[in-house]
Amino acid sequence: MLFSNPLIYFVVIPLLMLAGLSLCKNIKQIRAVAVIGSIGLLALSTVLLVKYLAMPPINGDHQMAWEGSWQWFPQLNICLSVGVDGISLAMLLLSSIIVFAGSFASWTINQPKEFFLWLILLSTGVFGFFISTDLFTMFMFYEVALIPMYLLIGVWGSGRKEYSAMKLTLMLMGGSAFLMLGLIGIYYNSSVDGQHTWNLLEIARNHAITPEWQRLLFPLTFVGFGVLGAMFPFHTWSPDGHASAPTAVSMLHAGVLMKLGGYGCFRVAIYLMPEAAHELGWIFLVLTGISVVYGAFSACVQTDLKYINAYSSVSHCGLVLFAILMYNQTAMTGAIMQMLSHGLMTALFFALIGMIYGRTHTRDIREMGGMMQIMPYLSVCYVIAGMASLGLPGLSGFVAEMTIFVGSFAHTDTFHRVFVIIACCSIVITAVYILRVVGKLLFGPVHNEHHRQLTDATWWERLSTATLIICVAAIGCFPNFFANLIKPTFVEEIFKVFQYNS
Amino acid sequence: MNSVGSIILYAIVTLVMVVCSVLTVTTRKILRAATYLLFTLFGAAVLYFMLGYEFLGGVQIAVYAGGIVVLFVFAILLTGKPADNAERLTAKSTFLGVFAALAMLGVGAWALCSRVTRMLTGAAMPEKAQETVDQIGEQLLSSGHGGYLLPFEAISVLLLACIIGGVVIARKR
Amino acid sequence: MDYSQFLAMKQEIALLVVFLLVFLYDTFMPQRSGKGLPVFATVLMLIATIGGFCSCCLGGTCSLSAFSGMYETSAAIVAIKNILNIGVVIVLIQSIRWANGPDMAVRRGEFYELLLVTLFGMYLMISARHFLLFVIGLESASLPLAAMVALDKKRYESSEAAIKYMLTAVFSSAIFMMGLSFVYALCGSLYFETIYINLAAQMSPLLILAMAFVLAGVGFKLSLVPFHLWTADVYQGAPTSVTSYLSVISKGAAAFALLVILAQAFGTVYSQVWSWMLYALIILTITVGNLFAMRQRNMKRFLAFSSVSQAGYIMLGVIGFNGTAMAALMFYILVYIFSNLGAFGVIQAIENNCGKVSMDDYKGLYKTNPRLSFAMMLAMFSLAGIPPFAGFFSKFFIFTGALAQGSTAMYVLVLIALINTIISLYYYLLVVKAMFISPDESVIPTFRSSCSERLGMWIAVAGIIFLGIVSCVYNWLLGIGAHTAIFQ
Amino acid sequence: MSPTIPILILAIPLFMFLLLGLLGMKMSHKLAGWLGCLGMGTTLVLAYCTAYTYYFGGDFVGANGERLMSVVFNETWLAFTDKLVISMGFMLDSISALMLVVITTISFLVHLYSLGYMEGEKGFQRYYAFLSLFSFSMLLLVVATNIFQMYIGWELVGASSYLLIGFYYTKHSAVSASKKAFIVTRFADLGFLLGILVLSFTTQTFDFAELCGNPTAQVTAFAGKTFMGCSLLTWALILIFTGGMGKSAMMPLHIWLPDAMEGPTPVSALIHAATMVVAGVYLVARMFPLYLWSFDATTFIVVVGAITAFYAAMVACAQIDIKRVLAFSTISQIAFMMVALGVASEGEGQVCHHGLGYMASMFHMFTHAMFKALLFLGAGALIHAVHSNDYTAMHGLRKFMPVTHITFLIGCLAIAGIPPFSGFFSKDEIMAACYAWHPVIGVWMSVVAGLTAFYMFRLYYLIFWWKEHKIEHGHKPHEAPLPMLIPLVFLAAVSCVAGFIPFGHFVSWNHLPYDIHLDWTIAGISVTIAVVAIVIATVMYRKENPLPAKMKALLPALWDWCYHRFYWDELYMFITHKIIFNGICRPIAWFDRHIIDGTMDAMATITNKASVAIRGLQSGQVQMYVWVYLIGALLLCGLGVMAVIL
Amino acid sequence: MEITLIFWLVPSLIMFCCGVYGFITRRNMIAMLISLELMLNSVDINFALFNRYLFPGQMEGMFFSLFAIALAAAETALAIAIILNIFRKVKNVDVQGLDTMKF
Repeated sequence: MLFSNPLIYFVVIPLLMLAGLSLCKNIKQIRAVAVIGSIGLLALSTVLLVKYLAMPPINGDHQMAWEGSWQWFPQLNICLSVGVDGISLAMLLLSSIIVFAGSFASWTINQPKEFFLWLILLSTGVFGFFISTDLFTMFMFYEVALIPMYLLIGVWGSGRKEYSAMKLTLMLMGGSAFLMLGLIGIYYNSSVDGQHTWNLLEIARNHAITPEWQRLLFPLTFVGFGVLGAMFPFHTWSPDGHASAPTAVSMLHAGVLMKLGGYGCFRVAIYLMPEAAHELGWIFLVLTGISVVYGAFSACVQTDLKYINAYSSVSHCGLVLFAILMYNQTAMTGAIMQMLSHGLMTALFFALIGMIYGRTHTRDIREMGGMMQIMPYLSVCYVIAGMASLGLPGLSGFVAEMTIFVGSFAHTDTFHRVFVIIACCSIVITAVYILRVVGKLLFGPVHNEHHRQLTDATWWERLSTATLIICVAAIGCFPNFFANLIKPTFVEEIFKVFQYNS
Repeated sequence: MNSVGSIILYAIVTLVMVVCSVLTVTTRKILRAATYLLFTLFGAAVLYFMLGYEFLGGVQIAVYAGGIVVLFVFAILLTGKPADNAERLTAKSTFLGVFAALAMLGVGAWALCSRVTRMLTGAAMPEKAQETVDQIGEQLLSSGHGGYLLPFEAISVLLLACIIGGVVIARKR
Repeated sequence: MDYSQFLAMKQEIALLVVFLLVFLYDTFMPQRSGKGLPVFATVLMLIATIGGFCSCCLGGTCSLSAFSGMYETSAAIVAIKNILNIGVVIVLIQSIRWANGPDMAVRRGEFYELLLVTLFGMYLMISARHFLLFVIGLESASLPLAAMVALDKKRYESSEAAIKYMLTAVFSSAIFMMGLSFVYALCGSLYFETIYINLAAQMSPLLILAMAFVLAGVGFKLSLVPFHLWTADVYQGAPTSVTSYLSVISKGAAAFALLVILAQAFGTVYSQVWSWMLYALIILTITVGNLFAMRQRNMKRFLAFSSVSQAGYIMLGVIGFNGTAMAALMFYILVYIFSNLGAFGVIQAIENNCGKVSMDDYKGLYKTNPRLSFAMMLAMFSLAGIPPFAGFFSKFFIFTGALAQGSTAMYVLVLIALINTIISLYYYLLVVKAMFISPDESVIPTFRSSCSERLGMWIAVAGIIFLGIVSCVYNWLLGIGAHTAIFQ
Repeated sequence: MSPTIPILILAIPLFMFLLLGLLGMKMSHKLAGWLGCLGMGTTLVLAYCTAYTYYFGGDFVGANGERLMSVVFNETWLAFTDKLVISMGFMLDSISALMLVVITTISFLVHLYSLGYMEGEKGFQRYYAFLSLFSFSMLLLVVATNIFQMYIGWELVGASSYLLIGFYYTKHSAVSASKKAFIVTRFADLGFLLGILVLSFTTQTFDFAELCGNPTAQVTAFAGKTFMGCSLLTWALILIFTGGMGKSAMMPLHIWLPDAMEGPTPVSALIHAATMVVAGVYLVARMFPLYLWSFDATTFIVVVGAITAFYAAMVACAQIDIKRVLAFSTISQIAFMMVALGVASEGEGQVCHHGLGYMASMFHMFTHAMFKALLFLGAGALIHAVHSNDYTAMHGLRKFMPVTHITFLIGCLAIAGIPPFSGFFSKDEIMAACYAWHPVIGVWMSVVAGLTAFYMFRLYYLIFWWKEHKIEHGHKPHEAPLPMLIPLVFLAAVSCVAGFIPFGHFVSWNHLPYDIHLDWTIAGISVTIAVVAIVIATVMYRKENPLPAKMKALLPALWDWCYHRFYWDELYMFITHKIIFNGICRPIAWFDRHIIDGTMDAMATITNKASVAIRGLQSGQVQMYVWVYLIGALLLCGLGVMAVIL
Repeated sequence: MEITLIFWLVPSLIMFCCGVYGFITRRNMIAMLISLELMLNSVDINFALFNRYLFPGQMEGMFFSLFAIALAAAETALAIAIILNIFRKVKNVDVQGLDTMKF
């Protein structure tokens, strides 16, 4: 039955939270609902993770754990299909962690009821997306996750919030316009016998999309998801959007929502259309390669903390897509680790920036300085986040990037090699802009004497950041656990035909 | 081969219809336009008679000429002095009007000629059985093939609605 | 004469009965009980609707042809009529307060009578299998509407809108009938069936011109670009209740009627002609409608252009030309009815309470009237096609239906339509922005809507939320679409 | 050997870091300091035990008497593929055991020393936490069982170096110095990473045991692969060496090291003199079996080393900041070690002169660690006393700080290569190896050695001789406290005797014991040059006299260039700021905001414009409406005709 | 000379075009209605002609004309009612004045 499948609860819990929130009378109840709900999600994903690891490994043949399928629109073969593998489980864990941290990060937001309503709706979309194996529901949840952003940024944002919110929404919806076309196209080519299906596992099993159709549909799908994955040149929503968004929204958006893009590129575009991916991948490889370096260079000269981080996200998420396009297991593992890692650390970054901004009311690094003396806790967290971002061993960024580089380097032709080397260069540029910020913002003398009165983190802020830091460190210290969890064993199988081997 | 009489009649009817319709839309006195319209409608009625549709011709005179044109005249008299000249047309609106009319004429003529002449060049009016008013009435209220019971009932509803509408709009309250 | 033939027209007869009862009530009841008329009419209409559903459920797939093929009814036709009925019921519920207003005291009955006649006309359009009947239906659906548009005699705009509508409608019907005369010249009959058979060997410029004129005539009702220019002015000028009726019901009926004409009269032999025409019309309609809607500040005018562009999406269901697309079309119409009426319900409530119709007046509405703005937002999201609201499903299905053919041209068309959804999202979000985000000007004070307004709104909101998620509605329509032999 | 002790060696510093880092703020300074010392002391003991067991335990001697390479433990940390696995392990061989001794010794001494030096500083606990982190990372680096573990340690030492250089984070110069250090080394690490990628992709392993244990197999894997005219092996090795260049401050990546002196002086002693900066040397030594197969790569090392050595020595002659002098001296000495490693190879797997250079390099690394740490700690004591880095503020300190004076002198003598101090022995071996490889290099290095003696004694005289300054405000320079003196004395003692260690018995390129023979000719030349240099320094700087000024006037350009370190920093500033920052970053940011974003905005604007442009269509005129209607219908007909025709 | 179909059709078409012209150019709304009548009349004539010339065996075209005349009458009546309504408000029947709502 529907409710005997544990995955359904990833959607049910947020829905219950929504119901609970709408009954709430005061801020205490709202907080209680948010915290209980996010703990529930966190617990659920952890329990499933443990159970998943205890399961015998699911090998090949396009299987997933806890698969379930319930007819929804039978004539169109639309089902509510769920199923997870290590990758989606990792994404679910990431999402629940960030929702948890985000709830605490928006502890004192004004109009909390509406805020949490939208935030939870957003996370419903995210969870739903990750558990879905049906392209229709996947797409539906994808859009559910996008639209609350508009109000969240528009109402609770700062700066040019109306412009940014509109831009972000329209660009992402633009992406999803391409995506929708691609998905419907996939549906109509999903099988040879006319029994079309939306179920991506079945589509993969059928392997019926002809190369001609793939050539049409692959770019549509990849670009569709790539927009959300901040692929150059469709990334410009990201700096403005992130800069204007409130803390928890930036966290969720950069931490989880952008992962939808990478995950989708991987799960849909490449998984279902390997031939076209093989053939046309180079175009996107160029674009993502540009993203990686371009984002990093752009971040070097920004003065707004959120802009820096947004461009850094462009760079890091570019690396995700870059690695995905390498079509080998190691690089893909790296890509997914990078998603996890970037999700956590960028959430941490945005949380910290939000906290700092909440105190100083500026995000311009030229107007701040010596924060280390004023708010040591936040500053130390910032340094840790920075270190994670520039790939310090022991934190998550390092393992992800190294896996990507080692995996990507296995691609032997010169074209790929050159791009790998270019991508590698990003580690230096990353160091430059991270250290620039750390140096200007945290170190040095105090710029503004008024800032001396500011207080350090409160307990909920500490909880929020500490959670993220622990996760970042956990991935960084025990990478093999995660690598084994997410290793996409099917990649080699799909691309065996093209003789990619490392 | 048509008789000379019918050709002359044709010429007159056509001339009246064409000239009067042109005058209807070009005259600057609105009451005259209504009058020219009347002549045009009469021309059409004569055409119906020539085609052998006496009933239709009768209806044309009764409803159109007798009803509608009178309605127009009333409306004209109600809304202004009949002697008033219409304002002069601007070049732009003339151009647009002429352009539209000529475009319509061109396309229509081309379409008609391409089809009708190919099929019927030189074909005279075929013979047909003379229908009586009986038959017309019979068919109007028949529910079989070629029967118009349903449209007849439907248009009655429409006319009722138009009466209601006309009343509700035209009355002062 | 075989009067038993009329028995095939159950829904029409039910409607005429309602019409008659309202007429009698209006004529013979004393003046003071006039206030009961709106509720009376609404309840009657509701009964008729329920009856329609019952007959639909009991009768199963009852394909019937009456009057020697002049009239036809089938499961799909009953379904679309029922859908229209639902819309009319909602419109009637929403307009109770307006109809009970002091201005309407002397024309309360006429509003309902005219409305029912137009609905009757639409029924005829849908069921007609003979062009004369179709024309009568078309005229019945548009002439009384002009009177309805002019119903608000206090406002000059109302009359102006009415005459604009009248003039363009008659012009359009003249063109349409011209086209019909060409069809007649080619086929020698106005029965769809005969046309379908005789048209097969008739390719000529005359046929193309006839098709163009017929499309233009129906396109006028649907307000397809470039035949849409009346739309905005009329929507703006008409009383809001009439506008909401105009925007959803007549559009839905015309779309379905067009589908029937194309499927049963013109057929697939020359489908490349009309499908290319439709192709161009759809692109133009969606794009131009969107471009105009972007700049509108008057909510009614705004929704007018939004409905123009929605008509383009509806047409995707026609050009898709198969059972799936037809089901999607009906579903789209149903969802569109609920979404648009949701929006109009809010507009009407606000207009009735404080007479504001400008988007600028809506700024800060959330602060004063959170429920109204929430309903409005849901309606906007649904119109924009945002999940999990019904509009998303209807858009998705109509695209799916359109793409079933799998031709590249169709992919391009859908892509253009999809890109246009972004523009549409933009202007729908403008409304949301005005209500939720824009600085709090609070032009509109807090007020409590009347029962009927709230009821109408709740129904619309419920539809917006549940129509998509609860799959049985679409499944039902798909089942009908699969079983109905509209496509020969 | 049981893995307990090695694990503890790594775990204790890590634990201390976490303890002091997380709870340090709650502790008193004293407690934190002593905890740090205790932790490091324990590590020291354990490391000595390990080294003793290795060298003298007999368990690690192979059949031919060679010292074995032993992997004590090796746990998978991250498996990329079946073959490419990063493990965390502990490898014991002759050089890692050596490094264990060096690192723990110096680190412990610095811990101890800092108790005095850093007393009362804000962030004392943090300082000890960072020291522990550094010790952990450095130990992780040297005991690495695979090249990726080394890279991890490499990055971690870089980070801890960054943190320690920037310890005085309120000082602007410290912040920028730390940033510079990190970025420059990061840039070098990019090379290292690429090298690892090339190497591991070709050989399909990260493991040192496989890479170096069986170099011929790896060389076969590389056979025939070339890139841009150079064999791929050479590329890989040069790229890896690039990493070493960065960490070991070889030209042209040396610019961070002088600036790194902004950190606390004990840190300079530990990181920027004794341990981290020799990581590059250690890396090359570790990969030496592979380097043997690429003569191009070793030649490259020799050339870079030789140039660096000379350059640094030149610059050191003209600096006035004593720590800078020592920094350049460090650069120069490390370059010696690099050259020594380079000249040990003859290509094609053959060593030159029995691989003397390898042993010499390691030997020098050991002795240099001791005496350079000594010099730095001495300098620290001086700075502690006068609160300035500038020798002009010092002069004549020998009376006030006798112990420091003596130990510093010992250090100077050692570095100058005067027998019987340790530096003489190790440097002499290097010279011998250089002469054996190519006389030009030999002569070149001899000149550098002379310069070394000269600038060290210049420094020595300027600090301890000359006339003391007037004592102002009753602030009299004073001898350092006991915790600072103990390390000084200890190191001085080691510097005196370390030369007599039969080093060849412990470390050699093929792990076979090897007897050192002093080459008396070369030794004689070296000593002569050193003595002459010292004499010149004495003449010029023993007392305040006009000679230096005259010299300066004689070659103003040279002095200027030396003083400004040959304008390397300015060049870098130009490249980074003018070219990269203003020439790449800003245009890209501009491009992004105006072109990319502009395009997106332009789409919106165009839509808006189009919307305004067609508004005339809706003119409100019914006649226009029908006109459009009619024309539309006719055009539709035209479209239909076209559809038929096409 | 035979008076064939086309001889009749062309005047009818001209009538239609005159209607179009008048509708587009005349500013008096009643004149516009008059033009509309021309157009509708032309349609009626067409139907009658086609019926008579091409399909003499039946009367569909004739009936269409019959109903069309009724429709035209209804339209005219309603339109004149609305025009009078407007006339009461603005005291003229100039169509170009009807532009309070535009763009």
